[in-house]
Amino acid sequence: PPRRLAIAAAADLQFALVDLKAAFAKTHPETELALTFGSSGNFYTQLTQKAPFDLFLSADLSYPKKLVEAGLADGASLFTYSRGHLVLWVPKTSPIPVETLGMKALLHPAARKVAMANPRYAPYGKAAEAALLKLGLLEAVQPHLVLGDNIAQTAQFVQSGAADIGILALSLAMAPVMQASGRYVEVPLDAYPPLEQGGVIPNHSQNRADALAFRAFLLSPEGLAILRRYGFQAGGA
Amino acid sequence: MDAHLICDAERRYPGGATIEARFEVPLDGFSVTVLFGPSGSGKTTVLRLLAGLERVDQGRIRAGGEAWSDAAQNIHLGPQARNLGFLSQDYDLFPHLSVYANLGYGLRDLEASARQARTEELLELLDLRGLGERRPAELSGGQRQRVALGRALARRPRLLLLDEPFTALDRPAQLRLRRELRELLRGLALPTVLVTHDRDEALHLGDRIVVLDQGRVCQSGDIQRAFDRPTDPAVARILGVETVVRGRVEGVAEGLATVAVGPARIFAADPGGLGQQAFVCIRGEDVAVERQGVAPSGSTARNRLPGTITTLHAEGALVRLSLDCGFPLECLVTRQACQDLGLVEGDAVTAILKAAAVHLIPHD
Amino acid sequence: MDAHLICDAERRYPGGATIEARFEVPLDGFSVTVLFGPSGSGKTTVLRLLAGLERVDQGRIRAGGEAWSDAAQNIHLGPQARNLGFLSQDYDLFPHLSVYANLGYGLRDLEASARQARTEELLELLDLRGLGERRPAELSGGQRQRVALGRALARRPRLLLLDEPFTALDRPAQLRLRRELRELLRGLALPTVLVTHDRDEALHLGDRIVVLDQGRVCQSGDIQRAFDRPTDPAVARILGVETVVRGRVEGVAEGLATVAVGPARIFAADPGGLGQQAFVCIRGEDVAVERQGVAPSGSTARNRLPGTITTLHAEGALVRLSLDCGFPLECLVTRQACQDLGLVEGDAVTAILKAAAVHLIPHD
Amino acid sequence: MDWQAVRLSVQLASLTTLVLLGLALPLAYWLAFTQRRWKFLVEAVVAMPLVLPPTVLGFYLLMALGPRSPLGWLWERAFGHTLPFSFEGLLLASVLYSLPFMVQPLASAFAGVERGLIEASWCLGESRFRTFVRVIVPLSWGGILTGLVLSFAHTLGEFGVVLMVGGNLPGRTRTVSIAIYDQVQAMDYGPAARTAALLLGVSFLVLTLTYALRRSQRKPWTLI
Amino acid sequence: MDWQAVRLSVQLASLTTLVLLGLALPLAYWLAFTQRRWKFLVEAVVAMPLVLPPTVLGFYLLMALGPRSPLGWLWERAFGHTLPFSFEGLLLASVLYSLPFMVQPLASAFAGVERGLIEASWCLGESRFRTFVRVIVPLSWGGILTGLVLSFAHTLGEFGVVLMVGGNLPGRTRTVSIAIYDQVQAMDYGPAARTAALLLGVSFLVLTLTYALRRSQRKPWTLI
Ligand SMILES: Nc1ncnc2c1ncn2[C@@H]1O[C@H](COP(=O)(O)OP(=O)(O)OP(=O)(O)O)[C@@H](O)[C@H]1O
Ligand SMILES: Nc1ncnc2c1ncn2[C@@H]1O[C@H](COP(=O)(O)OP(=O)(O)OP(=O)(O)O)[C@@H](O)[C@H]1O
Ligand SMILES: [Mg+2]
Ligand SMILES: [Mg+2]
Repeated sequence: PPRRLAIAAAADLQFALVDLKAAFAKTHPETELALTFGSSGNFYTQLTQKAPFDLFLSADLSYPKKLVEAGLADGASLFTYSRGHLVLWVPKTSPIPVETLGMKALLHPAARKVAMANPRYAPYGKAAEAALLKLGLLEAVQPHLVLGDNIAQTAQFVQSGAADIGILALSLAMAPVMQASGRYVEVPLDAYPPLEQGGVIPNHSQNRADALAFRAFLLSPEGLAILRRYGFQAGGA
Repeated sequence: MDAHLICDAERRYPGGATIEARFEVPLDGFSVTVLFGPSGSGKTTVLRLLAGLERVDQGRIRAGGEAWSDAAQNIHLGPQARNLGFLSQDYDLFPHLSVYANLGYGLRDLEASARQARTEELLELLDLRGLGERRPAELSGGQRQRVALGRALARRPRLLLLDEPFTALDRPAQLRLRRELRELLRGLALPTVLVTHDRDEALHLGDRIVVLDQGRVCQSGDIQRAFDRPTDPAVARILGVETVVRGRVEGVAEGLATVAVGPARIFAADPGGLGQQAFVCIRGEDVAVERQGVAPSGSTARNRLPGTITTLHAEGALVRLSLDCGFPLECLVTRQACQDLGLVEGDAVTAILKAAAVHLIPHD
Repeated sequence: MDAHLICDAERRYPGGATIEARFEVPLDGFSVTVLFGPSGSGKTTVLRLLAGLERVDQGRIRAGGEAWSDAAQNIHLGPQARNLGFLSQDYDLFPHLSVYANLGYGLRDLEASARQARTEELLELLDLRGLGERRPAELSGGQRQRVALGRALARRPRLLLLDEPFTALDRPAQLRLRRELRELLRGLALPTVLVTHDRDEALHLGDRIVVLDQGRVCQSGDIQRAFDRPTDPAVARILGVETVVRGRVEGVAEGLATVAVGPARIFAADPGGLGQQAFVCIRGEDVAVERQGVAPSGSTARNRLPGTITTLHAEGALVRLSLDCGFPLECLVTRQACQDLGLVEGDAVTAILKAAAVHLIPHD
Repeated sequence: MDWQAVRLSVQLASLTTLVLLGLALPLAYWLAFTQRRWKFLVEAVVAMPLVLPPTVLGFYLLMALGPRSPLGWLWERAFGHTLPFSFEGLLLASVLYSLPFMVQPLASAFAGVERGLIEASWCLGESRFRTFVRVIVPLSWGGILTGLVLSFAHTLGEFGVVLMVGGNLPGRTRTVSIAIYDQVQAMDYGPAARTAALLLGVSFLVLTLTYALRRSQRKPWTLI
Repeated sequence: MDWQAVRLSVQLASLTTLVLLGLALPLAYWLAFTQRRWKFLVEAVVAMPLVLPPTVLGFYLLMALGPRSPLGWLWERAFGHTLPFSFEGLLLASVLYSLPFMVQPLASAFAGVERGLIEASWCLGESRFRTFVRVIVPLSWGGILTGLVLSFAHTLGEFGVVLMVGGNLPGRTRTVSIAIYDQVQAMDYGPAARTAALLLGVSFLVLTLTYALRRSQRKPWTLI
């Protein structure tokens, strides 16, 4: 029977991981990837309770680091695979010209509801808040904010039209559905601290060998190329 | 306008009996129609048809020109629109309400003070003083039955339907309530349909009778006629044969009432509360027979009624004599006595009857 | 071992009446103890105390040496452990079960075939043929009552408690059932406590009586003694006074039964089914009185009993004579008749009584 | 402690329960007494909101209430703000989501009322409606209480739908259950535990009061 | 279509409902008939699982069942795998979470059974237990059905607790509601809608069957 490699991955990786899985299968036909997507915070909590994942791909390096600190993962297995990018996203039909206004689009009168991920725990939310603060927009935008549980839900807020504009992850904006239904502009990279996305192999992993193999594949040029296609640009490039 | 309730309806229980109800009930003023019949004969069903709680499967029920139910035209007036008082055999008291509230339930239109007066009056009438605050679960069976009766009465509806209203009561209470109920109903000019299987109750309260057997009306009409001339043996068996004649009260003196029945005068113990009219009930067992011409002895038997034997009919150990004393009088004697006196049909005899043995039922 | 149920218990309803139950019920073999009393006097409560459905607030109930309830020792045996049949005033049939299943409910220990035989037998006895598959909601009131009676009987318990088992039935059905029930109970040697407010029923079925009034036992013991010698006027009022004496049946010929009551012979119409013993019931209204020595006329009145007037008591319009004819005989005559004959206490008279007016209740 | 969230939650739960009661009374009455053959279909539909995971239900609701839907469009025209991310939107979503919790206990309680009592009321001249008010409802007390408690508690604890439709706006749509969720997600376990304890405390109080109230209202009813 | 998830969900929901029925029958009986003064406290406690947001409840459950808790430790020793992230753990969590949905309708139905009928059964020699089985349960049919439907549907739609305690492991703890959630999150709206439709369809079928079954079992009971 094929060996099973259970991966817990941040929700924004789901498009990229489909391609990664296919590519990985070519070189490792005997390994079957079991993918679970969710919020990194949840995965962290679950991993502290020995959730049966062999590899954790977090949206935020801080969670893997915490696992290492708690002695639940080997520091040597820690790795970074990408840097997250923020974008301003509006639906195609929106009257807000994001392309020309840039970050000022948030102050456009049509931007009555601004969606972003919850800055208290969602990595993209933290970054978005930092960016707003840095750009001096936070105070003005605050009354218009609606907070998504995670970045995917935030995307749904805007995509459904319930919110008028959203601060999303580039990886989501590049997803086919989003690309088809909206327009976006990147938030300047210097406006927020680097959103390092990393992973770790927990100590209780049942399939450490394949986990290491997948990590190696992810960080290989082929892996990084696929990631880049979905908006994950390693090393802040 | 026709002030009659005309019932000509059928109810077929799926997988059960079929009840055919054909009779009339006068609606103008006070009158009591008794539904009489053995258990399972359909009395309750008829009452429910009248109340609008069962749908008519065939036929119709009309009240004073208004269609209450009509199977052909698919008319069915709800019980609310019929303005009735209905006492069901199961009482169906509201368990969440006190006796007061149960009695006052239908009196929403009355002012609080009038409502209270009405309920107090009913508590008094029904001998339920001091129980007003109780819940039905805290009452005895007979007390519950009385509350249910009171609730049906309280609204002073246009028609009262009572399903065996006194079964759970002891005899003295029954007698008292019957008397007072009849008074009350008369005072309110309230037509009533009453289900009972107690002959005394039927006679005491009823003006008209509808005899039911196996889901069919065997006889209906004036209660006197039914007891006089049951249309068939089944009815006679159901009613229980006995002389029941209506008479005119001529006078009451020293506890003795004189009642004229046809040409005859009958002395009877005064039951109290006699008016102009009374039913004279004489049980065949109470009538002795003498050959005419024998000198009367000094006995306490007050009534000596001359008559002739019209029929003579052996009934098991007894012989039933039908006498014509100006009114039909049934007499039940032992076969031996009959032989000793050599009685045959056509003989002239004297019927002897104690005044105390004549049962007068006031009936005005 | 003492084969008696000894009840010496009190139940206090919070905010309601207090019921004091003090009496005994023989448990060895067949006997019927009647609980008699007006509505609200506590009959149902007493039955529920016996059944173990109410807790005793004070005192105890012991059955054949076993404590069923004891307030002081905080003993309370559940109804299950008492092995009873209980017919409640509300029937309480299981609405989700057919008549068959209701009757067979307590017969879990029986084999299916025996169970079926038993239920069929009961359906027959209770005149419920063809209704076995019905649900209680599809029965008439009287039919429901009969099913409930059958269910209580089915298990052939050690003690049967019946709360007004015949109220919803017509008279002929009542008579038939009383007779057959007594036969059945005798056959099963089943001691029974029966609540009723019908005197005839009490006399027909009862061996012993417990008279209740306002929550207290006024009198208890042999039913004959109670009707003979009510301890106080309240009891007399509750029982309704009338001569009820036990007699020995000496012979039945041509429909006429001869019954010896003390030194006297009484002729009475044969009700059928007479055995050795019978209650002789004579209503005061049926007894005429003659001065002794008057030549008997050729009347159909069969019984001429010599006796003396022991007391003479005006009762409204009537005068009640208590005669001593070798047994106490009550006689109710009009005041006028009494005056005409100039009757006073101590007079020697002849009581005249038609044989057909003597009511025999078989009682073996 | 996030008192604002607590207040908001209690408000939402109370209002939802109230609105639900108003909706469910007639609906449950119909379900309990109708003889329509297709009644069971309605029963099944009523139970549906239970089946979808809250966040998914929330997503579809977001679509249905958003400014691109006819309802959302009308609402925005009439009130000048969108239905999602507002208290009204939250209320609507909660009502929908908790509907079966109210309807089912009510309908089964109504159906349990003895027919004779209903008939008795009719015969005393009371209309179906008034019979409902005076007889059926008081005798269904247990079921109504169950419905109220389940709806209230369920709305109080509701989270997926509220998060999706409400957008987590402090003071407007951040209910206490979302506040706790936030704290847990942010790994502020201490405050989360405290807020949870508060929520439990408040609910416990409400429930305890409700049940204690019933206890005093009803006669003790026990198997001896 | 994620048939595996559907099967798992139906399994979980059925089992949970079954276990709940077993637990709730005695508990509801006790609640309906006891005369203990502190009964209302138990009633309030039983309603508690409703109040906490599912994910938060899930978090606490995860802690309580995890390998560091005594229970989790014992479980791991006995069965060789952890309680969370397993079907058994999921079952346990679901049972806890859905408890009030079963207990409340049952208790209120039991309490509504006429006392006289219970007494009649006792007098016919049947123990409390057998009276419960033969009289109380059959007469509480409506309430039991409500409890079954609410529990089943609620477990089927449960998501927060299941996600947290189960860990969304395909084939083992990924129920259909989580699968839909995943799809919605992935903006695979088409498949999400299809899976949701399937879930709704299955539930609808189950519910419809249940209600139709009852319809045929019970006499029609209507207000004329
Ligand atoms: N719902 C029903 N379904 C089928 N049969 C029924 C139903 N209700 C009554 N019956 C039958 O119809 C007949 C008449 O019943 P009904 O209740 O009218 O009798 P009743 O004269 O009132 O008898 P009782 O004096 O015993 O109350 C009975 O044989 C009864 O079994
Ligand atoms: N639960 C209760 N709470 C308070 N009082 C009660 C309760 N049950 C009965 N009573 C009262 O106790 C007295 C006796 O009631 P019980 O039912 O024993 O009378 P009963 O002799 O059976 O009357 P009936 O012939 O009317 O059935 C009545 O006055 C009744 O009102
Ligand atoms: Mg009837
Ligand atoms: Mg009684």
